[in-house]
Amino acid sequence: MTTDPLLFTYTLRLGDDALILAQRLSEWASRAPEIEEDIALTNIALDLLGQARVLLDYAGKVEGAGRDEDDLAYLRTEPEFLNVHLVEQENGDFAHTIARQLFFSTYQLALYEELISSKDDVLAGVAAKGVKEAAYHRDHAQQWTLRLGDGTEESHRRMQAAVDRFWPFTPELFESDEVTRALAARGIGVDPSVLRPRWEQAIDDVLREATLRKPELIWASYGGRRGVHTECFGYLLAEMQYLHRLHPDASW
Amino acid sequence: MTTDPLLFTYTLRLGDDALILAQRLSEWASRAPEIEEDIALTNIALDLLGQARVLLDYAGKVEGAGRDEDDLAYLRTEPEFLNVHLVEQENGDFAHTIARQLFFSTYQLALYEELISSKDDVLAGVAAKGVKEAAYHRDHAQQWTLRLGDGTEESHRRMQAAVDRFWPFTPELFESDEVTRALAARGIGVDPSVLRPRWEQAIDDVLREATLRKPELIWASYGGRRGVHTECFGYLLAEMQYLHRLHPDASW
Amino acid sequence: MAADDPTAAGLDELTARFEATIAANERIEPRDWMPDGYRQTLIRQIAQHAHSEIIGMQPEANWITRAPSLLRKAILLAKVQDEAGHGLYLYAAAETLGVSRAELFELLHSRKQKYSSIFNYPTLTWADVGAIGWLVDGAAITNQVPLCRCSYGPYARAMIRICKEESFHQRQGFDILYRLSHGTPAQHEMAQDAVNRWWWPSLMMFGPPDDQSPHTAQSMAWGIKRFTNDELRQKFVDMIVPQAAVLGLTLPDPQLRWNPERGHYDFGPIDWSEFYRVIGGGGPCNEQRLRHRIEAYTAGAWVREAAAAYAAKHGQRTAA
Amino acid sequence: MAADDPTAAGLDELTARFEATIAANERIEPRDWMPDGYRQTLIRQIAQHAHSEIIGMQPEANWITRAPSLLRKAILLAKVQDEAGHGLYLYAAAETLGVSRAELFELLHSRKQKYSSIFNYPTLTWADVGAIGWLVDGAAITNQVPLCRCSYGPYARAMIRICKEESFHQRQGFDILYRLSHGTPAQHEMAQDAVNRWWWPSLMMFGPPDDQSPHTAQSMAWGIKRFTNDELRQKFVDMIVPQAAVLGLTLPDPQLRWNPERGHYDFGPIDWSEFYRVIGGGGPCNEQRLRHRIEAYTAGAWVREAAAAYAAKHGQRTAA
Repeated sequence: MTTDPLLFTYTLRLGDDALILAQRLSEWASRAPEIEEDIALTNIALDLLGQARVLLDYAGKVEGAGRDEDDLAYLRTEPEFLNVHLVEQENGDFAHTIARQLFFSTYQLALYEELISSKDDVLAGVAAKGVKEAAYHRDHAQQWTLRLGDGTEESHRRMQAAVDRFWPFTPELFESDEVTRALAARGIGVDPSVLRPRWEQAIDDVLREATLRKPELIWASYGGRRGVHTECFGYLLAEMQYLHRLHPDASW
Repeated sequence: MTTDPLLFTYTLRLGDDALILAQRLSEWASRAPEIEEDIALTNIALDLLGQARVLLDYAGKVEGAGRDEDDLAYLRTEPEFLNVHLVEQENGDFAHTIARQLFFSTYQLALYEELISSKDDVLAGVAAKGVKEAAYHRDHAQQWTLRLGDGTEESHRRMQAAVDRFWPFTPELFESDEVTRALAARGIGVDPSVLRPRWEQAIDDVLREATLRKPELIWASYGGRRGVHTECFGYLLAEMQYLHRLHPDASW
Repeated sequence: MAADDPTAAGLDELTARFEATIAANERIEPRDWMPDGYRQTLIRQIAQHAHSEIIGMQPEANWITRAPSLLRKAILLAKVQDEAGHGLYLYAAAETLGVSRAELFELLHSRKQKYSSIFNYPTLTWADVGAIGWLVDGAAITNQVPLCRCSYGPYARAMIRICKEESFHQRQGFDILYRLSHGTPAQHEMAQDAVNRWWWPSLMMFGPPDDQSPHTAQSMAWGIKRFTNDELRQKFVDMIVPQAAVLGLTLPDPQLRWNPERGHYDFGPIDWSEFYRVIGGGGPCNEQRLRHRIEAYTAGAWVREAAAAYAAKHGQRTAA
Repeated sequence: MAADDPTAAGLDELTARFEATIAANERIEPRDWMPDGYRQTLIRQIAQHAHSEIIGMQPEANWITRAPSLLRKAILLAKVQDEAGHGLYLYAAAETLGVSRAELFELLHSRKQKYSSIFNYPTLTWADVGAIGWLVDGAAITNQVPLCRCSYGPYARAMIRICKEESFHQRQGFDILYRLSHGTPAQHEMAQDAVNRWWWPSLMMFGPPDDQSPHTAQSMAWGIKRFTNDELRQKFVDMIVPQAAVLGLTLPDPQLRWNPERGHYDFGPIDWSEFYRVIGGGGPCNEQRLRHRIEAYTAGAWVREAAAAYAAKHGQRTAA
C-alpha cells in the first residue's frame, strides 16, 4: 500500500517532531510568566502545529492508505510515533522550555535551510515557510537564554540546570540512519549529521554569551526515530488522544 | 434491564468515591516525604481500591446488564461517574492530600458506622470491613493534621491553606436527594445529611487541637452525584482509562 | 491624577470643553483634561475588561491539549493567543489613564478589581469551547461593538481591533456546535448540555437589570456606554434565538418566544441571586481561576526579575 | 566504628571468635565485634540493596495510575508498597551497623552509593511491569535466596521476609506476561517486546563475570556471598528458559540452547560495555531516577521538619 515507505517514515519524523513540541508548548497557555510570553509561546506552538499538519497530511498521501492528518495524530500508538525524545520532554520551568526550544529550533532552522532545495515539492515548501518561523523561534529562545543566563543568580542557576538537563537529548537530533541517508542520496531529505557543526557553533556562541557552561555529554538518549520513547510520552499521548478516540465515529 | 436503579446509583456513588480517591492517592507512589508515608498512602489507596472493587462489582450485578467492575471503572464517560468533587481534586502538596483525606475519611467512617446495619448484605459487608479501614485512615490524617498544623510555621501555613482549599468541597459529602432518602427509608442506604453533626464535631476538634482556623464557607461545590464534575477530572479519567480503552477486545 | 491643579474658573472651562467634546461625539484623548470620575470609571471598566481577557484564557486553554482534531486545536490555540493580545491592548489603554499593568495585576490578585463572572464557570466538555465561542463571545461582541464608539479614544481604538477578532471567535464557536449538533448522538447531547449550562450565565454577562444599575446613566452621559444593560441583553437574545434554530439546539427557557408586538423575543426571569452569588465569590471556579492566575504569575517572578536584571546590566555594559 | 579499641592480643582473639562464628555457619549480630572490612562491605551491600528497593518503586509506580484492570492496579499498588517496606527493613538492617537512614540517603543522592542498574531502564508499556516481575524479580530472588543464609543476622532475617514477598511478585509478573502472550496479537507483541528489552539487563543484574569481580572471594569467605556471580547467573538462566517456553515467548539470544554435557543452558556473550556504561551513569534513566528521588525527598523536607518540630513541642508540653 505504501508507495514510498522511506519518504513516509521521513515525513512522519519531521511531522511528529513539530506536532509533539507544539503539544508541549500549548500546555503553557495561560501559564506564562508574562502576557507577551503567553503570546510568543502560543505563536511558536501554532507555527509548529501548522508544519505538523502539512507534514502529516502529506505522509498520509505518500502512504496511500487513506489516513489523514487526524488519523495519524490521534490513532497511532506510542511506538508508531517517530519524534525525537527532546520534544516530548516535560516543560519544566520556563528555563527548561527555553533550553528545549533553543536546541530544537537551532536544529530545525539548519534542517529547513537545507531542505529548502529538496526535490520533493511539499517538503521544500514546508522548509521555505518553516525557515522563517524557525528563525523567529530560535531568536526568541536565544534572547531568553541570554536574559536568563546573564540575568540574576537564580535565573543563571535555573538556565544552567535546564541546559544540562536537555543536553543528553541533543545528539539524537543528528542521528543518521538508512532512512535519512537514502533520502539524502535521492536529493529529497537531509542527513541530519551534516547539520551538527552548524548547530554546535551556534549553540556554543549563545551559551558563551549567556555566561553558561557547555555541559559534558555523559550519556545520550536515542530511540525516538525507531518509535522507542521516554516514560513521559505515554501520558502526553493519553491526554492528546483520549477525546478523539472516545468518539471513533465522530467528525469535529 | 436495571433491577433496582436507585440501589445501582447509590452503590456507584460509594464505589466511585473510593475508586477515584484511590487513583489520586496512588499518584503519590514513590513521591512521599518519607518511606513510611509511601507505605501509608499506598495502604490507604489499596483499602479504598478494595472497597471500590466490591462496590462496582455489586453495582454491575444490581444493574443486571452484564457489566463488571472493569467495565464500570474503565468504560464509563465523565458524566457517568458519581463521586463527590472532593475526591477528584488534585493532590497538591502533602498537606492538601492530608486535608482531603481527613475530610473524606471522617465522613466515610461515620457513613460506614451507619451502613453496617444496612439490610443489604453486600453494603453491610463493605461497611463492616470498611469501618476499620476508615478509622485507620482517619487516624492517620488526624495525626498528620496535628503535626503539620502545630509543627513549623511553614507547615502551619500549608496545612491551613489546604484546609481552606478543600473546605468548599465538604458540604457535598452530606448532600441528600431522592436516591439517598429512598434508600434510607428502605433501610438499605444512609442519608448522608444525618452524618453531618458527627463530622462537624470531629473536624472542629481536630482543627482546634491542630491550632488551625475553621474556614468560613463562601461557596460550596456540588454536582458530582449527578455526574457534573470539576475541570481536573477529565485528565484523571484520560490517564486512568487510556490503556484499557486502547485494547477494547483484550483481557488482562 | 495627571491633571493640572486649575483654579475654580479654569476648572469650569475645562469641564465645559470636556462636555463639549462628549456632546460633539468626539474623542477624549490621554492628553486631554477629564473629570476624575470619568477617569476612575474608565480605569475600572478597562481593567475589568483586560482582566477578563487574561482570566478568560483559562477555561479555553483547558481544552487545547485535548482538542479532538488538529484543525480545532490550531483554531483554539489562535483564539487563546488573541485573548492574550486583547489583554495587552487593554492594559495599554488603561496605562494611558495613569495606572500601570503591574498595579492592575495587583488589584486583580487581591480581588480589588473583578473580571467577568462568566469565567467562573467550568469547561466540562469539548462542547463548552463551542458554547463559549457562540454565547460568551456573542454576548461580548454585543457589549463591545458600541464601545468602538466610546468617548475615550484609546479604549475605542482597542475595541475596534478586538471586535474584529471576536466576530471570528463567535463564528468558530458556532461552527464547533454545528458540527457537534449534526454529528453523533453523543456529540449532539454534548452540545445541548453545554448550551444548557452556558445560556443563563451568558444573559447575566450584560449586568444587572437597568433599575438595579445605578451607574448606567452617568456612563451613558459620559459616552462610555451607549446602551443600557437590558437593551444589550435583548439585542443578544434576538441575535441568538434564530442561530439556535440553525444549530438545531434548544435554549433552556420555556418562556422564550417571539413577541410580535414588541418586535423582540420575550424570555424568562433571570436568577439574579445566582448572579450576585457568583460575583461575590460563590461561582464554581472563582477560587480556581484566581489561584491559577496567581500561581502562574508568582512562578514567573524570577523570569521577570531576570529580564529586568539583564536589561539593567546590558544598559550598563553598553554605557561602559 | 562501633568497635572497642582492643589491644593487639584482644584483636587476635576477637578475629578468631568472628572467624569461628563464620566457619560454624552461625550469625554475626550487631553486638558482636566484626572486622571493619566486613562492616564496610555489608554497609555498602545492604545500602545498595535498600536504595534499589526505593528507586525500584519508580519504574513500576509509572504504571499504577494506568493499570488496565482494577485487579492489576491493586496487585501493582501492593507490590510497590512491598518495595517501600523492603527498603525500610534494609535501612533498619544497615542502621545496626552504625549508619543512619539519613546518611544513606545523602550517599544515594550525592551518587556516592549506587542502586541496581536495572532500574535505569524505562517501563515503556504495561508489559514491562510483567517483565520486571518475571525477569527482574526472578533475578533478584536468585541473588537473594542465598542471602537468607548470610552471616550477618539482621541482613539474613530481612532477606527471609523479603524473599517470601519477592516470590509472589515473580509469579505475578509471570501471570501478567502469560495473559498478554495469550491475549490479542497486540498484547502478545507488547509482551515479546518487553522481554526483548529486559532480558539482557536482567542477566547483568548478577554483576560482572567472576574473573572481573575481585571482591567475590572475600565476600564468600565472610559468608556474605554464597555463590559467584556466574553461578547465580547460570541458575537464573536455567530457571527462566523453561518458563519462557510456558509463556510462549522467546528470549532474544540465538545462542541460547540446552547443553546436556554441562547440564545447563548455554547463552551468548553479554555486552559488558553496556553494563559499565549504565553503571557509570549512561543508562536511559539514571538522571531521571535520581532527579525524581531527590525532588520527592526535597519536596518532603518541610513535612519531616514539621513532624520533628511537633514531636519536640509535644514532648515539652507533656513535660510542662
